[in-house]
Amino acid sequence: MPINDALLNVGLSHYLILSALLFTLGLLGVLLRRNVIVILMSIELMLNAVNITFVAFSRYSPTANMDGQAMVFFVMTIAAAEAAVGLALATTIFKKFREVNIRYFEHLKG
Amino acid sequence: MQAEFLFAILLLAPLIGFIINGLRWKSKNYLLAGSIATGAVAISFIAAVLVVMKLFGADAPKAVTVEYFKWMAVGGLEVPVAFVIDHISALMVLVVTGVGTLIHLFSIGYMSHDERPSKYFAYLNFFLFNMLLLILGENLLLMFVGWEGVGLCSYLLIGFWFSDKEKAAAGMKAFVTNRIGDAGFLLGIFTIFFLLGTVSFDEIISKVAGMPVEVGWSGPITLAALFLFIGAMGKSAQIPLYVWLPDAMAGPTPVSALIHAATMVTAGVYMIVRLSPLFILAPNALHVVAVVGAATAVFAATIGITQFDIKKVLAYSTVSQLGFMFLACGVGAFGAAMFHLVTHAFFKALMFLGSGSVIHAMHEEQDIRKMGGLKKYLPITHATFVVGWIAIIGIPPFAGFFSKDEILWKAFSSPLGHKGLWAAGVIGAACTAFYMTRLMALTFWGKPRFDEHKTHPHEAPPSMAIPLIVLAILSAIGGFMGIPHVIGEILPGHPGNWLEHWLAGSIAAPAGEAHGSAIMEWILMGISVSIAGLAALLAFSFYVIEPDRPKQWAARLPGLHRLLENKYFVDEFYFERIINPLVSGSKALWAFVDVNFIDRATFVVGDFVRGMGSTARTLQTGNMQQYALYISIAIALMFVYLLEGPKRLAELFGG
Amino acid sequence: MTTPLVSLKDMLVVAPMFALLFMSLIPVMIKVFNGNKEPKPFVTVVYALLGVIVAGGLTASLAGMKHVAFSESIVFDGMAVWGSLLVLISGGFSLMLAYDHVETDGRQFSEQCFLMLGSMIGMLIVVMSNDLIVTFLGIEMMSLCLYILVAMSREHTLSKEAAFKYFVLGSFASAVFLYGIALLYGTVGSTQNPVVTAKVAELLANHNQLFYLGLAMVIIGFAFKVSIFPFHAWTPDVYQGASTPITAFMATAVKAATFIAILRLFQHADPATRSSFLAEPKFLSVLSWLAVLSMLLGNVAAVMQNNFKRILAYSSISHSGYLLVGVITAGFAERIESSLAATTVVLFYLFSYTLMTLGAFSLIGILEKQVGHSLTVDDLKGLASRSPVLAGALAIIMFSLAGVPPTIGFFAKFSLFGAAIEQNLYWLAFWGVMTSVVAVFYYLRPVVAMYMAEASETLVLRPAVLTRMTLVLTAIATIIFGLASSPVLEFVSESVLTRL
Amino acid sequence: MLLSLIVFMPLVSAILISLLPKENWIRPTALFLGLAQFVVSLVLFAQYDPSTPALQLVEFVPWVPALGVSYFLGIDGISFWLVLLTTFLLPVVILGSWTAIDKKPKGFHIALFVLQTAMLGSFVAMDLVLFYVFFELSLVPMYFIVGIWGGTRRIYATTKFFIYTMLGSLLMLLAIIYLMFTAQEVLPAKQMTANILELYKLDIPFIAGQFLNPQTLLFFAFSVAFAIKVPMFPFHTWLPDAHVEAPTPGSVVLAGVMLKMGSYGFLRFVIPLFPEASEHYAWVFLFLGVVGIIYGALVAMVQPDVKKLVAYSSVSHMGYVMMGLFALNTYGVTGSIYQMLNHGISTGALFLLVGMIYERTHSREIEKYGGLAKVLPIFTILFFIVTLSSIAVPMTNGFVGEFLILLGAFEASMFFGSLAVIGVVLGAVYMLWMFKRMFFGEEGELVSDKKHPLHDLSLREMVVMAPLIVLIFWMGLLPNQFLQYSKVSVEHLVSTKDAYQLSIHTPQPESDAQLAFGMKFFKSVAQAPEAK
Repeated sequence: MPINDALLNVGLSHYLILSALLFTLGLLGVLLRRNVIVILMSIELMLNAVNITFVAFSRYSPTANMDGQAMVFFVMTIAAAEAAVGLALATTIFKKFREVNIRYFEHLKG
Repeated sequence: MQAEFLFAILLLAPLIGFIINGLRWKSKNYLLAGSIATGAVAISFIAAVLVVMKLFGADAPKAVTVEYFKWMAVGGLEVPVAFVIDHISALMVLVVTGVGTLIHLFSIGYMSHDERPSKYFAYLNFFLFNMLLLILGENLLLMFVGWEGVGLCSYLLIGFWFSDKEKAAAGMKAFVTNRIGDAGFLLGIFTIFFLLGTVSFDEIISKVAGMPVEVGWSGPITLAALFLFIGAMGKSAQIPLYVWLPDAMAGPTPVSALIHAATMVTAGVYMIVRLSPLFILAPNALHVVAVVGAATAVFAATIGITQFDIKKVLAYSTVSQLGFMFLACGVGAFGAAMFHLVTHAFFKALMFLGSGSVIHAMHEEQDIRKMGGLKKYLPITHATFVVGWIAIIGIPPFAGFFSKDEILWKAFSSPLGHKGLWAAGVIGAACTAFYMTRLMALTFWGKPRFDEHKTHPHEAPPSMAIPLIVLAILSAIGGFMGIPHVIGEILPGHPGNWLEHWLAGSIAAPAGEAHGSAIMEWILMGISVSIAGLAALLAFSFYVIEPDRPKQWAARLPGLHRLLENKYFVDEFYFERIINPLVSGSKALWAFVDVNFIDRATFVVGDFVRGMGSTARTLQTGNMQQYALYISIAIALMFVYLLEGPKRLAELFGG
Repeated sequence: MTTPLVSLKDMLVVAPMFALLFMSLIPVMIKVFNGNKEPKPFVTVVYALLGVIVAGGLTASLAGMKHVAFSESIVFDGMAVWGSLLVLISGGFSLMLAYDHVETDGRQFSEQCFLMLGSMIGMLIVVMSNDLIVTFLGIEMMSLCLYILVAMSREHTLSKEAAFKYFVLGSFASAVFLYGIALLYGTVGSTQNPVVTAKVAELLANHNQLFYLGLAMVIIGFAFKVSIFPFHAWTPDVYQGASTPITAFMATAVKAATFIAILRLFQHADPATRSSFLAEPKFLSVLSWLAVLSMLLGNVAAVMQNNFKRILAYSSISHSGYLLVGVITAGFAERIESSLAATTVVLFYLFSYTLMTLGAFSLIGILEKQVGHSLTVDDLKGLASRSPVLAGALAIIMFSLAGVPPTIGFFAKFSLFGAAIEQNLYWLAFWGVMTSVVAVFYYLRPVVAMYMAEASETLVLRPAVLTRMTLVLTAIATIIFGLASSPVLEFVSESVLTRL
Repeated sequence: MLLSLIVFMPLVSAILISLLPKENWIRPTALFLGLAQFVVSLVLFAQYDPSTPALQLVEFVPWVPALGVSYFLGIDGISFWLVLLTTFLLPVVILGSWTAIDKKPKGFHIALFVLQTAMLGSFVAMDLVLFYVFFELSLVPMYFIVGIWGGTRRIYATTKFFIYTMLGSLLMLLAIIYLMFTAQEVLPAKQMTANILELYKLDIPFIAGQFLNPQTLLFFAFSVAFAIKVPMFPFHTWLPDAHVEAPTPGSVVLAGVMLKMGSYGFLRFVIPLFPEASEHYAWVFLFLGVVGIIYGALVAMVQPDVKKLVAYSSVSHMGYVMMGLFALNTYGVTGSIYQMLNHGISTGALFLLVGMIYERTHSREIEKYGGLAKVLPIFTILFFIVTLSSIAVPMTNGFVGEFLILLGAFEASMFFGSLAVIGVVLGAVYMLWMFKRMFFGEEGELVSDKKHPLHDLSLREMVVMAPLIVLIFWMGLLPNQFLQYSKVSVEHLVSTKDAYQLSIHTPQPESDAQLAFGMKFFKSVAQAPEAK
């Protein structure tokens, strides 16, 4: 496949690569960022990367399978719930510790 | 009377005596205890006589056997509790119960001041019971029971005054050394059992009857014979296991007389005679027996020359005399061995009892340097001792002469004999004459070297005197049961060798022609008697006429003297080279194998697990992002492995 | 499509969840209508337990039925019954522990019960789900409730940290799990378990890489929830930080529910052929490594621990390893009978693990005397003389965890290793045995402390009646179901057969 | 039902004891219950038929049918005496620990009775899993006995004991499972089974000279488990620690019965199940047996602690047992069984005696004693008799066992047999040396302590020792009375070990109906394949 062909004919693999990149980005965010809020956002990014995959698979499925698109709604709901719980927890620990740096929370270990 | 009944009496009388005295072990009534014990043995003696009577007569059986019950029956091994009195054991049983009775009687007086006479007599009776088991047992196993039993009693009696650490140690030494022999005995039993499928003497003898004589060293019979001889070495105090016997003198003197002179220590000889048809098939083994016997005879006799403890002298003398007996066995003269066994039982028991009398009189003094001139204080003891002395140095016509001379002659003339063996025997006899005379001289003759104002030696009471006298008579005339043919021919009535005749059917004789003629026998007899006589005279001149000479000689030959005085340093050698290394080696073994190796290994495993645990804990940093990293790494590795396979994964890690 | 979208039978199948939901709402409602005044904890716990009992009763009464509901997204079979019962048993006992516990009997007890029941609903969904996306929903429902529950421990700052860690890592794992589902969806065309398993053979044969990755990520998602190495790292921290009843709940119910879901993924689609993805040696070796490392790490790390809850956390990791051995056996087995036998064993093992773990945590609950108290093994010193019954019960449970006969722990391990050996998975069995020996060491430490050490002065026993009852009951059950393991095994095996 | 009664009577007794309200009732009740279970076990003499090698007094109830595990009890000549030894020692131990156990007597007696059930169960269990259950269960009470009532290093010792034994037995567990599945594949019934009589029928593939073949691996898996229990060199190091730390009654039971579970395991399971491997690797065990005998004796010799000395003597004695077993002939095996009993009695007695003196002086250091013979004459006599038994002097029980073992070992291998004889000498050395240092010579610092004068044995202590002393002589003088009970079984085992089978002895028609039912059921299982 010539290079410009790959660039111009956007297909399933492009979406998959995009979602993989986004997922990795989110993953790295969780691994590397120190701020708890950013970590929460990174998780959201990972979930949304998955959404792209679902939609892409659904769109390019030979049988026009719509399940994937429905699943995105499930995922979005869960993501919202998670965000709510996550932010609540973040607030709580901020109240308790006055700290948003994740490296601060290393009391439990060993 | 029924044989079963007589045997039961014979065996159970001492056992019952043991039980009665054992149960009243706290009693200090020595008279009662002694009477019970002596009575028991006397009953035993009478029963023995009654049984032995059955062997006399024209159509008398060759042996009286009784069987009571099966002791053990496992697989092919059937061990009945069966006893036999045949021509060999008859001799032995009479000697043991007869001499035993006398020694028991003697003990009553000897132990009159002891704290625990009941215990003493109980042990003594128990010893006799075990000795009878050993003698009468119809199979090797039963003999072994008695064999170990007498060892046990010996242990108990040697360590009778256990508060003294030395004496307790002597007992232990005796038991352990005997155990080494017993281990050999056990191996002998095993070999015989797997070779012949039986342990019964009767069957063993009938089964080996047709077997050819073994050549070489590795034949099963040779092996069995050698194993059994190890047992005999232990029990009968032969090189290299003789060391316990001199120490065994720690026990009460009558014990030394009974166990360590007359009876138990001769068990090894008895066992070999008993199995003579087997031994005769293993000439190589017999050579070993002869050489060990001759060597022991000379070796112990030389040590005897320098000892100062009256009992130690007698002990080394016993070792040496036992050597003579083994020499006899080794040249195939089993009858001579038995003969010497019997006569030795008489005169050595006599001398031990005599020494007991001396010690008793001297208030437990045993050092002959502190005696001398006891003749006037202890006339009976002295007289009887003289009889024993003459007997042991082999002056005709006392018992020792006949038996010792027969051994020497057989050593020379038997097909298994050798001139060297004869020469060793003569040297041994000379040494015997020398140290015995020395003993006599230092103890009874010359001037008293003790403080006559402080010590008042007194003659023994009748209960001690009677045994002495009886034994003296026996020592004097005992030899007539085996008058050599050459002498018998010139005597009026031509008495034959009764003992040889009596034993003829029961013991084996070496195949082949005896070499040597009657004239030769006369000559050799003359040589040995005169050498012994000369040695005795020499000793007499050394210790009575010129008491300073021994010291001069000792100064002239300091090395030899030291060597002899220290008993060739054998005990030291054993202690330094065997016992000490064993103990320290065991400690090292314990420290190394158990503590430092096995347990260490366990700890290493434990520490390894702990180390892993600590490592695992350090993974748990508490840093959440690190946890997420673990997950991510795992994902990555799994991806590589699943998509690329293990090789790629290995490459990632540089493999 | 003549069948209605939702039948009455479908509703019957999910009735236990509704029972739980209904009962969970009552205490909260009372609180709301009472002017935000906390109802009496006793009332709350009675309502909650009632819900659990009704749900359990409903489930039990439906036992033996096999039904696929809600457009094949929910399946009700023997495994679901067992899973539900396990969840409800551990939930019920955890509620009892929570009622007694110092950290949870405060003003938010009604909310706590609500969340616990909600979490149990999520678990029931996980147990019954026939569709990976439904499983995901169930897991999320269960987890979200748990995050809050962990954080709810009163005045306990460590619990907040634990909750946040748990939340972030949990969400992270969920994302991975979801990504896996998406890839499976893309390669298989469906997320329904039976469809996925039916296509496994074909996709494996094609070496469909996306499928490989998807499957791997789904496995990781599950592995995180049951704390398989190396996805286990949250476990000790969260177990320590959470209040003890919640820890007990997490250790037992979550594990039971998730393992049922894993079993569904590993099952054979076609009884005639060996169609599980474990036919692919790469998956077999990956999972075997995970199992062995979990057993090893869990047991080894516990040796050096002194905090009793952390010990139990590591023990939980190792038990997950053992369970994974069973699961591998179930997936690896060639014949469907063997596979079902291994499934039975896993369920039996879960049952035994639930009993033992509940018992162990109850004792911690009794001994924790104030908020934030972290119990160490040394704190148990002298318990035997103070309270022989409690000490005896804990000793039985510890021996059972160590696998000493005739307790249920022994029979569970016995049948588990048996199943593995039958499939010639000798190395798994061997490592199982070897690590069990290590485990003996730390399981004995509490026993040593209770019976053999000098008594400590500070031992305070709270009169927590329900917790004590739980401890004694589980200890007795440990022995009785050990001796009578045969009926239990038969029972399980019969109900598992309904899957066919 | 007799066997079940014997096995579970102690367990019921344990429950009864746990219900006793007053502490001073415990010991008499326990003694009574202990005597009662001994008396019940004596009924075996009436019911047991020594003329057949078949399994007798069989009870069979399926337990976990899915796995082929059953509650299957039976007794034959191999286990007969071990059962009686176990029941016999319990009352002795209870009476012996009357004053030694001064804290928590209730818990102690409960542990003792539970242990009793476990030990009896493992001797009569004819189902491998059932056996394993009892075998492992026995660890728990002993773990507590050492751990609670032991000495200062008790926790180290008891943990070591537990983990060592557990390690071995878990490997055996794997082997058991493997055997059960092999039975399923190979045997005609096509059923998993742990029934030992069925498993005897297995012909497990064996390749000489190769390690990785089923029979060899199984053989070693079983052997390690039992060798640790025995304990055979080099797995013995838990034993001295456990013994030294254990309280007297614990030591007695440990040495007296628990070690026998290992040697019994070899005899019941290892040799008949893996005959080729047993024969092929017999030299390993003969070798380790010899090493154990000599090593145990040497190390015992230099122990400063009398209890440790006795413990190492156990290693030595059990070395004999192992040699006898792997001589694989009638003499050796018979001797081993006899030696197991002897060791139970004499070592048990030694531990009791050491305990008695320890109660008086609170020291076990040999060097601190000396001259005891004068102060404690009765104690000395008893100690001496037991010493004699331990060093196998004829007319005591020890001799018969040791003699037969050595005879058997000599037949199996002249080399190892001859080496083992060294043990006879060393045995005398360490025991008599200890005896000399403790009882003879001048009075040691503990003995001459005027502030704490030593009292000779009390009536209770004499009553404790009396049955042991009687047995020492009885077994030494009339061994045939004992041997006849195991004779037929041993001969059957040795002569048919390559294709060992045990049948079931048909009980008398008047015997209990339930038993008959169990028999019928079992026979239908056992004989079905033969009919086809």
